[in-house]
Amino acid sequence: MDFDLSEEQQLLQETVGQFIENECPMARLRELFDDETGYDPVLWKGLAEMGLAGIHLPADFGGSELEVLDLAVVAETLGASAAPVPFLGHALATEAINRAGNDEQRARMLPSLASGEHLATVAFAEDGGVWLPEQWTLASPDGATGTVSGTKEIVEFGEQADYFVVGLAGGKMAVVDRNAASVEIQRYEGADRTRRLAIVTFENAECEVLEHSDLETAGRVRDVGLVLIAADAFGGARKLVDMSMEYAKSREQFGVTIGHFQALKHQLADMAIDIEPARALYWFAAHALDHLPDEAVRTAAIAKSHLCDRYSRIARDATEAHGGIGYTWEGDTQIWFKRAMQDRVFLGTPRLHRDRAADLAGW
Amino acid sequence: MDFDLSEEQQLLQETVGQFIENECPMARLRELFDDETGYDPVLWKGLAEMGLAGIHLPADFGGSELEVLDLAVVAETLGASAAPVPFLGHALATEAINRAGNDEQRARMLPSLASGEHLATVAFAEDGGVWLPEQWTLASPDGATGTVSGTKEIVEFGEQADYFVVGLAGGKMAVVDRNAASVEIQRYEGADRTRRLAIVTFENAECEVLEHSDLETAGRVRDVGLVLIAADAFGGARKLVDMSMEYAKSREQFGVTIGHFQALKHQLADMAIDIEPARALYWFAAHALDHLPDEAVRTAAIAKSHLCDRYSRIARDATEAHGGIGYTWEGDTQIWFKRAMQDRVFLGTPRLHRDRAADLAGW
Amino acid sequence: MDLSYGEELESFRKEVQGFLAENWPPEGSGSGSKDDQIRAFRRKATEAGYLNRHIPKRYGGAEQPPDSMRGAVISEEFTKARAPMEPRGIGTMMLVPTLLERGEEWMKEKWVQATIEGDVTWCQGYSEPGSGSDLASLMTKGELQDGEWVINGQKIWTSGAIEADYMFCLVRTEPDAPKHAGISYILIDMKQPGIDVRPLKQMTGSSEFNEVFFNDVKTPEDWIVGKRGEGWLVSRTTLKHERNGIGAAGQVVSLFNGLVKLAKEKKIDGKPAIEDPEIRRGLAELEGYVKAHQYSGFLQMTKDLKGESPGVIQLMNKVNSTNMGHMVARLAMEILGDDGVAAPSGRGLVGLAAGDSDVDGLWVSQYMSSLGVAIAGGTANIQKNVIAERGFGLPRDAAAQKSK
Amino acid sequence: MDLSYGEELESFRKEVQGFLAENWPPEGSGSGSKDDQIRAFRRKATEAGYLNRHIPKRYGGAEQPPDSMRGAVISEEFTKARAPMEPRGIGTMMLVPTLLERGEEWMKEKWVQATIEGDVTWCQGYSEPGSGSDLASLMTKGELQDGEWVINGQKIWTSGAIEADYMFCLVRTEPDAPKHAGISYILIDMKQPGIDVRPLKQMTGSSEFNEVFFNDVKTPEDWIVGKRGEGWLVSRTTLKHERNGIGAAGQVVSLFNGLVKLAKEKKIDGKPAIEDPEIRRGLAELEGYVKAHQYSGFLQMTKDLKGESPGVIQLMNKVNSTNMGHMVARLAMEILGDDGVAAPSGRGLVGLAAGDSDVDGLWVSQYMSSLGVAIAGGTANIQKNVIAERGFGLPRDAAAQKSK
Repeated sequence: MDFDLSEEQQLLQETVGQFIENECPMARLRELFDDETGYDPVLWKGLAEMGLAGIHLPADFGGSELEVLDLAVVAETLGASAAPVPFLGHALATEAINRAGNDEQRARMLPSLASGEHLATVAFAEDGGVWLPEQWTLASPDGATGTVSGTKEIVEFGEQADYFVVGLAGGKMAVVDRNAASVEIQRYEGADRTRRLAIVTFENAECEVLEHSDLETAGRVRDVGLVLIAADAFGGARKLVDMSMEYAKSREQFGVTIGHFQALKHQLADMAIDIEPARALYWFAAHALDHLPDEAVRTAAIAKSHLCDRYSRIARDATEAHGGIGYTWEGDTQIWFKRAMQDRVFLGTPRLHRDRAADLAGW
Repeated sequence: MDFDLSEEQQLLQETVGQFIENECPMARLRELFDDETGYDPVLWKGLAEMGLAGIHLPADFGGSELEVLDLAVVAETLGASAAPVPFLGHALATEAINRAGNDEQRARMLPSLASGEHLATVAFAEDGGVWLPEQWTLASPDGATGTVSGTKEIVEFGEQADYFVVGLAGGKMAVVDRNAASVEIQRYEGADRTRRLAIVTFENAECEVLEHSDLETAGRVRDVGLVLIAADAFGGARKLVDMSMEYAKSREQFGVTIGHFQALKHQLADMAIDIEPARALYWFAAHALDHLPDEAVRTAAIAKSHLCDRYSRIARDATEAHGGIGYTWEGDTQIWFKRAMQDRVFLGTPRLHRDRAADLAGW
Repeated sequence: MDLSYGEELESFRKEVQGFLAENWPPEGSGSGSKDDQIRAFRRKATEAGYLNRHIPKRYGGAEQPPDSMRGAVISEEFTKARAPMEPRGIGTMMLVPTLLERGEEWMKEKWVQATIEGDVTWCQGYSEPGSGSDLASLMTKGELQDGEWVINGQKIWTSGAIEADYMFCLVRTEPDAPKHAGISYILIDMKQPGIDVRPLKQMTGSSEFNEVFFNDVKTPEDWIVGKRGEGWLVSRTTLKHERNGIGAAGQVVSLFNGLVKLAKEKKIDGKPAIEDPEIRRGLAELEGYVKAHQYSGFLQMTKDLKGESPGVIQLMNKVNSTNMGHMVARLAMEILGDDGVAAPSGRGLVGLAAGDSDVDGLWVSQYMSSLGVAIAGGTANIQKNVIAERGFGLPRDAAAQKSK
Repeated sequence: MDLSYGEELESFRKEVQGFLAENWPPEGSGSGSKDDQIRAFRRKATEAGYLNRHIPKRYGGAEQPPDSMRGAVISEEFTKARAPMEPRGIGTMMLVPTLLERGEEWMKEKWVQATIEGDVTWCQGYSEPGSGSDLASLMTKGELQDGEWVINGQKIWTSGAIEADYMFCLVRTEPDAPKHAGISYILIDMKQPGIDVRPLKQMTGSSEFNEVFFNDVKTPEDWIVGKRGEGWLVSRTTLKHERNGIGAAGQVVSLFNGLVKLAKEKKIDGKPAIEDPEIRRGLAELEGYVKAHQYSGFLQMTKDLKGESPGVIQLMNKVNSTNMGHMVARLAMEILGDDGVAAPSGRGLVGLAAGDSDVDGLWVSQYMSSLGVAIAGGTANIQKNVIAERGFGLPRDAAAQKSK
């Protein structure tokens, strides 16, 4: 039994963390945070060159052919540094194509995505909290190609993506080229300025249906997404705990560093106690997706719900633990605070997935 | 505007508190707590002689003709001292007779109850969380008298009561003499040993229907009950806060009284903050029952739910704040801890009454 | 117990209603600018004894005996008629009472009337970057140089600093005196060189607060309230005038009502959120806290009226409303569902009250500002110390003692 | 990452299964008393290397190299076959490892085998009324009088004191030495005059703990583990042997499963509680904590296997399971509804495991004992200090410093 990251995985985390620290230090992160579009193609290109655009894709198409756990440990690192990169949407879109596309589609679409030459994202959400494949309403064309109409919300990096993987009725998934006629991409101002959002409206937009897409493949994409968000949430929450601890060691009041005050000390301990055990939860959920099919689906739902709630709570506590500065735009905690808000909603709120977990347990 | 207790009411609280302190000090309370029946007729008689058996009853029948608020302030005091007396059941039973009985019934039944010569209690609960008049199932006889059949649970002091006011279908209420044929009274071991419980089974037991009893009068009895429990909960919770504060001032660890430790200090402050404002809530709810009909019903439901939750939470915190001793039978906190458990359930859990409050608000 | 106002007050209410019927809105709304009309109305209302009640006539007040009940009636009726009351602001709320209690005669003449009539606005200079709730560690220093205070240093969390004409400011004037004893309460003209005001952007995107930098800022020697080194005391008397009770509760109540409204507008699983069992229960649970807080306001007001101490409850009002703010925030997020990703609307609670259209943004903003309240009002931890120590006689905790 | 056990372990598993098939249950169950049969089986299992693995052969152990995975396989298979493992108890869990590491040769010979075979039982004498988690303030004192320790004082929270043959006890033997330095780790024969054991009834009504009073209790001079004044250290080495990780999580998991079972049996509003949306969500939320705790056990075990430090997580196991105990308790009360008025059944969690019939009483008991756990395991507050200080390098808090 070996429930731990491999040396390769640890190295991967270090490399990615180091790269972000060099290429997107706090000063640069703030620029992008305050920037109008909040996207840095060079930064993403750099990560793609490290292979992050195709970690999970077949070697034949330029991927590294690794597992969900490898994607997840990267997601944790990106979450810890609140990296303003389109990793999540791209990973899910390519997972969809790789799982639901036929050989020809995969051979045609994946290489330029695995290399990072092109950027893809997923357009799943619909008005009223619709996220699940079985809830998608946009009509799917009968043939392999055709047109799609309707509106998708909360599309991460929708303004930058070259391709959208769009969720259709019955769990079908289709690829739409951003340049296709009558694809209207409208910026949506979200709280999280590290992963910008768009509302995308299709009006008889040309699309190509992924041949093998169905509720099962779409469900797989959903589950991978849930785990990656859980990992991002863990990384972010854990980082906030460290930031709060450091602040408590440096900030003075009444003549001592505030870390001396037992009340604050225990609030900080509670934050740590709340998040630290969840590391193993997201690890297990990620591992299960490739190795423990019976537990995979339910554990993904529970991991997402649990970690997003922890992240939200810790984001609030960390803000308070930073006193006045925590409440300012200059303060750093707010960047993660807002990322936590988007993690909580993306792919469905904790409530939605706890209800699913209960159903799946046959409760 | 005068939102405060009158001098009479404050005096009433002092007198009752003093009496309990003299007649039922901790040593005596423990005897009764460990006693098989847990009932002290002399203690109750003493309180009755002070007028506590008929505070709210008409002067003609030997009552003091006071208001629900007067009943409530007494309930607070009894709650604070965890008094092992049948005040609540008796107050509700007599309220039922006074509100729902016809003149002849009131004139016949109330005097010996107001004087405390006889003891009455309410038999409302049925299996499965049934407490509300509209849920009562026992069939009501057609005539003014007749028989009743069925089982009622969670009857406070059912083993000692001379009369039961039994809740029947449609909000009807009937009086049953404990000595009537085929009334089976079975002891039920509850956690709270300050207000013992019984399960009462009627098999064609003779009963006398209170002529004007209906959903409205039964509702009034319910609401008075909710407020009295809220008051009991406030008294108990507030007492636990004081006990915990005192313990923190006396108990030493690491060479200082534990009250020096900020973490504990803030836990104690949180307990106080949680309960103190609720004093005004139960006052208002009690006052509303006699003076603000539009707000009365809903406020009673909210007060009961709120105070019983606060009491349960504070009972747990106080136990922890007392360390090891708090967890022992010798410890005093457990007496209130268990009383909180019964307050929470009696007349319906917080959940039940929050659902009612939501309905009543038209939500 | 009697929650009615009684005959005497009801007839007073009629008086007020009569006055308002006659004077608001001003007839011939053409004549004069809106500002002039409001100013004129306030004058009349003051002469009638309805506004500026606690301020002596000679400083432009109504000089009425304190009477919270009449005060309540007045604000009820003015609100009903949408008539303007005293200009809000830290000047009327905090500086004026302080001047009246501690200021020199010339200060009262110079500033009280001008302030209550809105001709002069103030900002408060207490907090500094180094010192959140710990005023003892203030660093901004003032030195007396040929008849003037020369002030250098920095203040933070100063609201309204951009518009303000003056600041009432805590300055360390006695470097050698121990901690609190070295601080003076000094008035500063904000319209002078050497003062640099920089807006402080909050996580919500709005900038209600500012940083204020002093670089050899000058103020006359006698612009000091109380004696040198008494600043700490003087500032306490100001704080004393922050009213709790009924007023405070009002905010929480309307916040709660706003939340109920939100639950009626938003949908969960296709049905109005207000129909969701868990949301309904959540609201009813929260309402328990809200009502307790609201009625505790009645209790405190009654005690005020009787001249009795409200007891420990008055120490709890702030922590309480802060706690409720958190509960509201969490429940609001549940109700918002996916709309909880929205960017905060800067106007936040203000906009909420004003009925702004960007509902999602407003509530996201509340989700954030509920934290700001905690921080602004002196962190909850400090207040819990006070409650435990002053309210229940627990010992001061050791860490704090070290700083004594 | 690999959660499978691998071939080598699976073949080991077959071995174990083979052994069990042959030896449990013992054939001809008639011969000899059940106790004798169990004793005989344990001997065999030990010879086979399955029980008492970490104990040298010469003290009746199997003397196997440490191997948590084989350990896991063994307990899985023994549990499946309902075969008895080492007798539980504080003697095997805490005293034996301590003797092996710190005891004199004669002590090991005298007590180790007897203890692991269940012939001798122990109780622990650490806590005293005056000192909860603060061992430095122990008062029970031992004086050397002609070759014997004469011990006077009182211990509390001593489980199993009535049946126990011996106690391993912390006694102040060096009155002049500072705090910890004055304490020795002494072994005491419980079956002698001067020892008075009084059951300590808990709020649940059961009495797992006792008070133990020493009145001129005698013990030989050399019944001391480690040197005089080293008792504090010795007791720490004992604590070290309290295993966390997988084992610990098991309890929480089965508690959670019990709660789910309860939710299926009980009704809310006429329907099974498990169908109530809020209860379902509550369970799923709780499961998040439970799984996190459970998998953290895997993580810690893996780190153990690799000889690496599990990191800060290992400091959190106790607080964590305590917190979950509270969550379970609150949710259980919601599910119980009216049945939450029931009297606690003394057997509590034990009964839960044993599938007792008084379900209401068992859960009411858990509602209470979830508090006891917090208290027994050294209060949560102490553990949070440790986490903040040792785990994250925060300073010791001032109050505690004063006692240094």
